[in-house]
Amino acid sequence: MARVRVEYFALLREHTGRGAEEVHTQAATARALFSELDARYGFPRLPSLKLAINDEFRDWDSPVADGDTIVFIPPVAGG
Amino acid sequence: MARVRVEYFALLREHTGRGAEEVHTQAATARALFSELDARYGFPRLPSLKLAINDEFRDWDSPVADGDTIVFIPPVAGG
Amino acid sequence: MDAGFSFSREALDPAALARLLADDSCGALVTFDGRVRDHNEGRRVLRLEYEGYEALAVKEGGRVLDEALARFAIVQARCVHRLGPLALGEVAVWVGVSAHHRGDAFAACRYIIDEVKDRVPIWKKEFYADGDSGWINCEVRQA
Amino acid sequence: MDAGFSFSREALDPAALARLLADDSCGALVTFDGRVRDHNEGRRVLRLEYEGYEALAVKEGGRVLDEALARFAIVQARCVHRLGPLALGEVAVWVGVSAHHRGDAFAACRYIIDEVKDRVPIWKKEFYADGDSGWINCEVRQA
Repeated sequence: MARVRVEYFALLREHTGRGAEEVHTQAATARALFSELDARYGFPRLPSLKLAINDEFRDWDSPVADGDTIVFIPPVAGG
Repeated sequence: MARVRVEYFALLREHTGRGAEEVHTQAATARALFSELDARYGFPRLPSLKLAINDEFRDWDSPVADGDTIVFIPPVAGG
Repeated sequence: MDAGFSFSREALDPAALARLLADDSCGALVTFDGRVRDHNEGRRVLRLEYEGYEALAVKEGGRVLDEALARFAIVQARCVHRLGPLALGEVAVWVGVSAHHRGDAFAACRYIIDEVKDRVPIWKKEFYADGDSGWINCEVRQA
Repeated sequence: MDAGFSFSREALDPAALARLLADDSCGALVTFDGRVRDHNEGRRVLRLEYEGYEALAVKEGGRVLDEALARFAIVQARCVHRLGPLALGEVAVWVGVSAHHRGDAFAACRYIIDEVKDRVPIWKKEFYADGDSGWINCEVRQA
């Protein structure tokens, strides 16, 4: 069981109604964590979604460890 | 015999010591006029030289007419 | 003002930013201002909001600038992006590049804005005249 | 300030020039500043002077801007060139282009400065640290 911080931005923040939360999870990977949270929130479909762990881009098979900060990154639109 | 105004810029202005002069010429073309003036001033050699008559670019075989303003245009270097 | 990539919650001052890049060795300064447009894909835009994942965005924006400095013969490069609510015509993003020669300045400025738009975690929500709003690039297109 | 191509004998104000191009329909503004460098081909430059054949330069500069407006999807374009004596670091030429999208703004700005440097009758005399001076591009190269 890991305790992680999940941060939400843009339409995921609006959809969940929160900017961040602490999550207790059995998920071994970021992908599994996303599925857990998707089951709870019913996230909107997105053209693509990237992932960051501890403020670095990571792939979806990365392990999730106690104390990690996880961010799901919707398609960006700077400029 | 045509009476024309010749204007000098940049190093031709410095070489001739004047910004403009009135010239009485028998020259039928701009090329012939340049030769006449070159014989008088010994213009410095330039990598290229363009010509304007009455504030438009013209080729060297253009006729020279009474009242024209003639400019010999050394290589440019704006910017 | 820090070098590299930064965020601002206040109006940008392109002239002041450009002065930070001035250097007597540099013949060329190319700048790009991205401004809030009054329309997008046929809809009238009234205002918009930017949101950033700041910790990662500053890192990734800094990497973009480092890449530009490595790829092109430039002297300095800087990018500032607004966050929060913006009105029409405001500068949302500013990029400035100084170089000895203009070719590299143009190429690097273009590279930076293209990569920032593509990679840096910043999101834009547009508010339309019809009352609707939407997060740009986040709609799933119907086939 | 007139639209199109113009000369100035006083210091340019890039911020004021850029404001003239602002337009709520335009997402992109690309500007180029050409500045007086402290060196050229290995020689230390102290100052320089620009001279223009103004009547023809304004026409030819205007043609360059018209070509840019015809070739690229841009909204406004402007170019101002200094005349007379300039100090190190001063802006000698400024080009600004506004457009709906950045690709055309970059391409048009580059086109304008390239063509202005190539075609518009303006001459530059550099004064060097060793006391020498010279009109740029007017030396006949020894083979």
